[in-house]
Amino acid sequence: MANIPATEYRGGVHQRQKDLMLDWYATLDQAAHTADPPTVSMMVSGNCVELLEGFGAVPIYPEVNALQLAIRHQSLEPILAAEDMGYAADNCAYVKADIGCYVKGTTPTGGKMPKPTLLLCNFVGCNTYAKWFEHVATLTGAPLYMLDVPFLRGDQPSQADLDYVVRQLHEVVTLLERLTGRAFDYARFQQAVDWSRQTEEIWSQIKHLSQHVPSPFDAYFDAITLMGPLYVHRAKREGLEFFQAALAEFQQKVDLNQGIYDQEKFRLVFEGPPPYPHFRTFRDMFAKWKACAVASTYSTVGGLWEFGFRHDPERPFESVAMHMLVHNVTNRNYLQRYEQIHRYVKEWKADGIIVHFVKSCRLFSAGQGDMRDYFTKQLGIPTLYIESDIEDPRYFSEAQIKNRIDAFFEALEHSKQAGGHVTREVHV
Amino acid sequence: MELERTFDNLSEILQDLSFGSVRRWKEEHPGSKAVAFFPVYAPVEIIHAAGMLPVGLAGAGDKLDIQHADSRFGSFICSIVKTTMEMGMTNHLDAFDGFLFSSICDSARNLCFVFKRNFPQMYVDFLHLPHNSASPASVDFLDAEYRRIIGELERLGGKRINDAALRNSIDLYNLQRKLVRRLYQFRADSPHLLRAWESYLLTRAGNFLPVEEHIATLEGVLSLLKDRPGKRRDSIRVVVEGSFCEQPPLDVIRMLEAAGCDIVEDDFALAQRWFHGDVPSTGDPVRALAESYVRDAVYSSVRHDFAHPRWEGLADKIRNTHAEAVIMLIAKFCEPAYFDYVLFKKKIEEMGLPHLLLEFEEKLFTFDRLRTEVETFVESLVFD
Amino acid sequence: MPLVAGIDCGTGFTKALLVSQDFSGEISILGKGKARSGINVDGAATNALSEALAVAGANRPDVAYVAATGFGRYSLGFRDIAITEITTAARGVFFLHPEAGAVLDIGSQCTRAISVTDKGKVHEFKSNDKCAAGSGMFIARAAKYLEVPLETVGELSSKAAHAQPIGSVCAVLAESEIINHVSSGVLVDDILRGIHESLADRAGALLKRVGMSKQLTFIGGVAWQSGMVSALEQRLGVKVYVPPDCDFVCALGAAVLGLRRLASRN
Amino acid sequence: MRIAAGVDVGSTQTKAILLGDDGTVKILARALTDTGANVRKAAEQAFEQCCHAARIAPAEVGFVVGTGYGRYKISFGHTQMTEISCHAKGAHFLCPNTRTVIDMGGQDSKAISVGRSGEVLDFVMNDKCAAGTGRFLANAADVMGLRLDEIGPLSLQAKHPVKITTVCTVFVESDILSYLAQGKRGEDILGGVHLAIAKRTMSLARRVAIEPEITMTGGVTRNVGMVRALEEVLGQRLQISPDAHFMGAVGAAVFALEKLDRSFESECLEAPHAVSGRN
Ligand SMILES: Nc1ncnc2c1ncn2[C@@H]1O[C@H](COP(=O)(O)OP(=O)(O)O)[C@@H](O)[C@H]1O
Ligand SMILES: Nc1ncnc2c1ncn2[C@@H]1O[C@H](COP(=O)(O)OP(=O)(O)O)[C@@H](O)[C@H]1O
Ligand code: SF4
Ligand code: SF4
Ligand code: SF4
Repeated sequence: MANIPATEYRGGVHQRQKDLMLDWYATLDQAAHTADPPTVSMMVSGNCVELLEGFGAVPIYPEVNALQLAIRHQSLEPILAAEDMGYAADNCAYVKADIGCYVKGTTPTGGKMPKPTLLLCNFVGCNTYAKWFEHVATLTGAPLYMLDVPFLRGDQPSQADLDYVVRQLHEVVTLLERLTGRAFDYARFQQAVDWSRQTEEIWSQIKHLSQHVPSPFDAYFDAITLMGPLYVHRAKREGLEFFQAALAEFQQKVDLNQGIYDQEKFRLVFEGPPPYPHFRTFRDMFAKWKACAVASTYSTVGGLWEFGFRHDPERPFESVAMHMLVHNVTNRNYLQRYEQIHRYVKEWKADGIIVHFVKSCRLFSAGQGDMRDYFTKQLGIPTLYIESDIEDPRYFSEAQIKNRIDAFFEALEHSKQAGGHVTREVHV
Repeated sequence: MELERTFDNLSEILQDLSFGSVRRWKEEHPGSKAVAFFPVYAPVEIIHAAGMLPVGLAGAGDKLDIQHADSRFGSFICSIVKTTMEMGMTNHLDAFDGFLFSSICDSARNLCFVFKRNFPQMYVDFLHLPHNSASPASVDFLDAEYRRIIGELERLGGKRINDAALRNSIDLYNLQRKLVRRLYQFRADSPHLLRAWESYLLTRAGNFLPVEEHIATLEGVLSLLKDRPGKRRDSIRVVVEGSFCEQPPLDVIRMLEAAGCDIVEDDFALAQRWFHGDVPSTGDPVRALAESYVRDAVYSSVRHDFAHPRWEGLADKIRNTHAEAVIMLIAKFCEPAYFDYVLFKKKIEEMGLPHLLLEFEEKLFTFDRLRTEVETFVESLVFD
Repeated sequence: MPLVAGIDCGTGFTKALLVSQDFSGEISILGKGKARSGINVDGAATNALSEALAVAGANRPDVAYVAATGFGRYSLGFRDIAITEITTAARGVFFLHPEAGAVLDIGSQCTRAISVTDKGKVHEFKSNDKCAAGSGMFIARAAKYLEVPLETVGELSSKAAHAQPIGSVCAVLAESEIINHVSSGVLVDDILRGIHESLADRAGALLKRVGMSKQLTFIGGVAWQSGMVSALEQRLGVKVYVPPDCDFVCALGAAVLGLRRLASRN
Repeated sequence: MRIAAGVDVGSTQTKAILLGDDGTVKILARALTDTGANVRKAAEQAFEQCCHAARIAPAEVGFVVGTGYGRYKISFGHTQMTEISCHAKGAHFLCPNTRTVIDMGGQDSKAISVGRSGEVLDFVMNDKCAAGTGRFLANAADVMGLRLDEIGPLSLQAKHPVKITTVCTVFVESDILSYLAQGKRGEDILGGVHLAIAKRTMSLARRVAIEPEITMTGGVTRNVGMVRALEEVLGQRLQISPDAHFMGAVGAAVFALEKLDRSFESECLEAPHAVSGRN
């Protein structure tokens, strides 16, 4: 096994994150044995974990399981098991890994996975979610609710969109009351929404710290470490406390002018999910050039808070609905994503963009060529496009990816030496 | 003879990437607009009622090389997305004033917004079709969504769309769908008299002919078919499933038949058979359309209704047509179809039927591989 | 006694095989011949057939029926029937070995897994047609790069002690990976073993999808390679049976089916 | 005279260039050898051949830059650069007005947008699949029973180029065979093959801003059929230096010379074996 790269941040945050996640896994294991607490399986994207608090229910995130498998180099076996069932080589490997686990009855931690009280498919952007949940429902026989969230066509949702989602949220409440035999605790829900509001505020502050030069953490690779608590614990006191401590830690680094390298050489914005099966290797390719991610779209899958959105305890249902509709990267349209990245480049002072095309995920990757075209040709921002996969270890060709990354930095280095940013004529 | 001429004619129009028929229609209807839509579940009635020509675009087939589009859509993306983009980038879509996409899959959806950026002169819109058929809120939402589209089309066309026009359009498309259903019934009863590639052309024509003309064509063909001479062949009865969006090359359909399959059901050019029954043309027409989509739409891999699963829909098809086998004919990289394959397969196996999975691309010039597989499949069913 | 020829027009080689059936129904194989395929299908088939005729001591007019199979079956001008190589593979194997169960056929460009019914019909089949990685050509090229004769590949791989896994999914890119291994000092045996193991895994995935039985009949040119056979046995935990003339199985299947068609014609 | 060398260890062929600078910079020697299985040896061989041809001792070479996919294997090199930087540099050195480089080698093709001082502004490479590369052409030649240097000229005689479905290096064989079986003419098949690759290459190249002058580099420049097909699809002339095949090595040598000037040590110097095929 490779050693931990010196660049990977190993502060107190890391240990606390680990503890929180282990807690969560322990609760799930307990639920598997005693059917208590109730569990709700849903997608990370624009998740409504606040609502579950109203039932004391715990979320299961199939994506988090899938990514754990990949990071632990355990994803290939379940993927193959799923392919044996007939899933195609080109289907999203997240789904295949998860389904493979159901079939084989394994989890990444070795614990037991409960049969969910409810499969709540929060259809936020990704069409594959709908398939995924239908398939798990047929496999496990667990009840399924398809919470349809209209995709953002314009910049803001319409009143009809909002009403539609709110009505469905109420349907989910009724359904969960029936399934859990518990009454919905509105006050607790409202409290959860308020915890979320506070956590989000802190999270947003953390994300702004990476505007500092040098950035105190890597907003792609390190941000992923923080995503678990953000999705599982955001609506709880523990979550808030975790992020408060993280903020203090990073703030201290900013005060000391400490970056993740002895000297930060390049600042990047990352688009697309990471190659989890080769996470370390991939990170090292950037570390070699002392390149730091200062922002990433992937870290806004669950919610996009750095531009101001907060949950609102005064309008809990509406704000949960708004979060699902607008304030997460997956339900926003492609052009909004361009804008988001562009803002990152400007406000977070980046030298270039890394577009990581992930074969599994059309939600992210269908059209990334156009994105590249927009940034390189229209805006003249150096943009590197590389391909691999989020879950399937077979699609990572180390030598090729490294070659591209090296060439990209050779060019960036050259133009930095020549004075400032890469300048090029702008073509429209 | 007359039939053959019709088929030749249709296949010519189908392959005309400069959309002469659309241009001609626009010349005959000065000031009118043509609006293209991505092939599945578009509210054609609304476009028609706006006095516009709705045209279903199902890629460019094998007639256009992809030379620009894959700089926008990279690997692992289906071909229809790329050829549609290519048509746009090579000015093949100039005859169109608008392009309507809907929430069928991630690739098609992202294509919508890439279109918006690349072709700002065109009205490009995205229709969110509800995926939660179980909730009563869905009809209200879709009702509002259709009204939003109506507003946009009114702006584009510069005139209001009234209920009477909408009802008239609904009647016309009801008739069209009824004729297509009759055509399919005829083929299921007498596959030797109507080949699948012929019925495919006829159905697909509904994508680009004005509906009135399509109705006339269908009526003409149906009246001629009865007296067509033909001899039953030794073939197996198959249902073909999976090509609801990207369309297989005509030659692939021909090849399936030549290898000894009678295609008695398929989902080619599904567009013409969106609803099981008629859309009511009494009452509020927008609401009627919304209700029909939520409650009465024909299944496909891009529509989610867990209470009425797609695999049961396939099972019904198999039973109704007494099919002996299923061919899953799926476009390369079509993620929705490939996901469904697993559940379809399970159902087909439960029913004790053999099936064959085939993958196609719009651009396929040699068929040796596919042919070997189909022939083996047929041989395994007919040789003793 | 009329002769029936089964001719397998493969991408690499054309194989011809002559059979006849006596009055008790007993089928006997009288001769076989092989020729490089090349551009002219009829020419190659004629060469292969002449060789088979010479072995059988018969003449061209004695051949009453020609069943063609393989990639070039439709290009064979003098055929009476064309049957796919999947159907004929199943029949050929069934003829030799009725308990066959599952068949694995690895040729130059294609790997196929076939499950056979108890009557010798194809039950299910799967082929790897997306990508050429995992076919015989891949091994042939690897052998070329490693500078070892194809004939010795099987033996070398059988001797290997530490298989070197191959990661690339593409046959062509796998070559550079192989070259990399060579230059970092990995033994040729170990690389070949790695290739065989990765092929065996791919084949295993296909076999699983058609339903694998305890017994596996392995045919096609790659079945010559003992290392591949042992890799399959090891990785898949099955007993692998390689028919003596593993490259003539499709021709045999075609001939056997040809006999039937001839009988039904008369 | 200061002497520097560039060694381009390609997937198919290894190229070496010796540059001398005595006020004016000129190419002293070139060498070309098949890469084969022993990458290190090929690199040494090419380098020694160069020294031999220029009648100098290897020790007289002040700086060696390695490039190409096997660059980490070069034991005698001082540093490595990616072939993308090197092709841009080389093209700029030999054809100073180059704004776009199209490189077609044995296993990959790339397009590079080049700035006025030879810096890389943007680049794309084909990914994963070796489809549509020099290897593809070599395979096509094999299947048709022709020599590599025959297929280009023959393809120029095509009247009705066939359509090629696949650009998979391996599967193209069955496509070709099936056309041969249909009785298509050799030149039409080759015409189709060249056209298919040209289109594929151009659709790759369009991802960078293609601006004149366009310089083509890599081994495939030797294939006149491919050059013509590319020009046809592109609708523009390609500039091809007599040293086009050596362009990566030329660029590496130019870098080497610059490093010699500045006695500049890259911070990213990497030991051989830093990258293995294993993860
Ligand atoms: N003498 C041999 N020893 C080992 N392997 C062989 C030998 N001859 C052929 N092969 C392998 O078999 C493959 C060809 O298989 P074959 O079944 O003849 O293919 P096809 O029928 O498609 O032409 C070659 O690519 C090679 O890998
Ligand atoms: N004499 C020639 N005629 C035509 N093509 C050639 C000739 N020599 C080399 N090539 C082509 O050049 C390719 C090798 O190019 P090269 O740039 O050396 O690749 P790499 O750097 O990957 O080794 C070969 O695959 C072949 O297609
Ligand atoms: S397609 Fe992408 S967003 Fe959707 S489930 Fe797969 S990885 Fe997640
Ligand atoms: S063919 Fe499939 S993947 Fe492609 S646009 Fe249609 S539904 Fe989407
Ligand atoms: S990956 Fe390699 S073997 Fe596979 S299709 Fe591409 S070129 Fe062919």
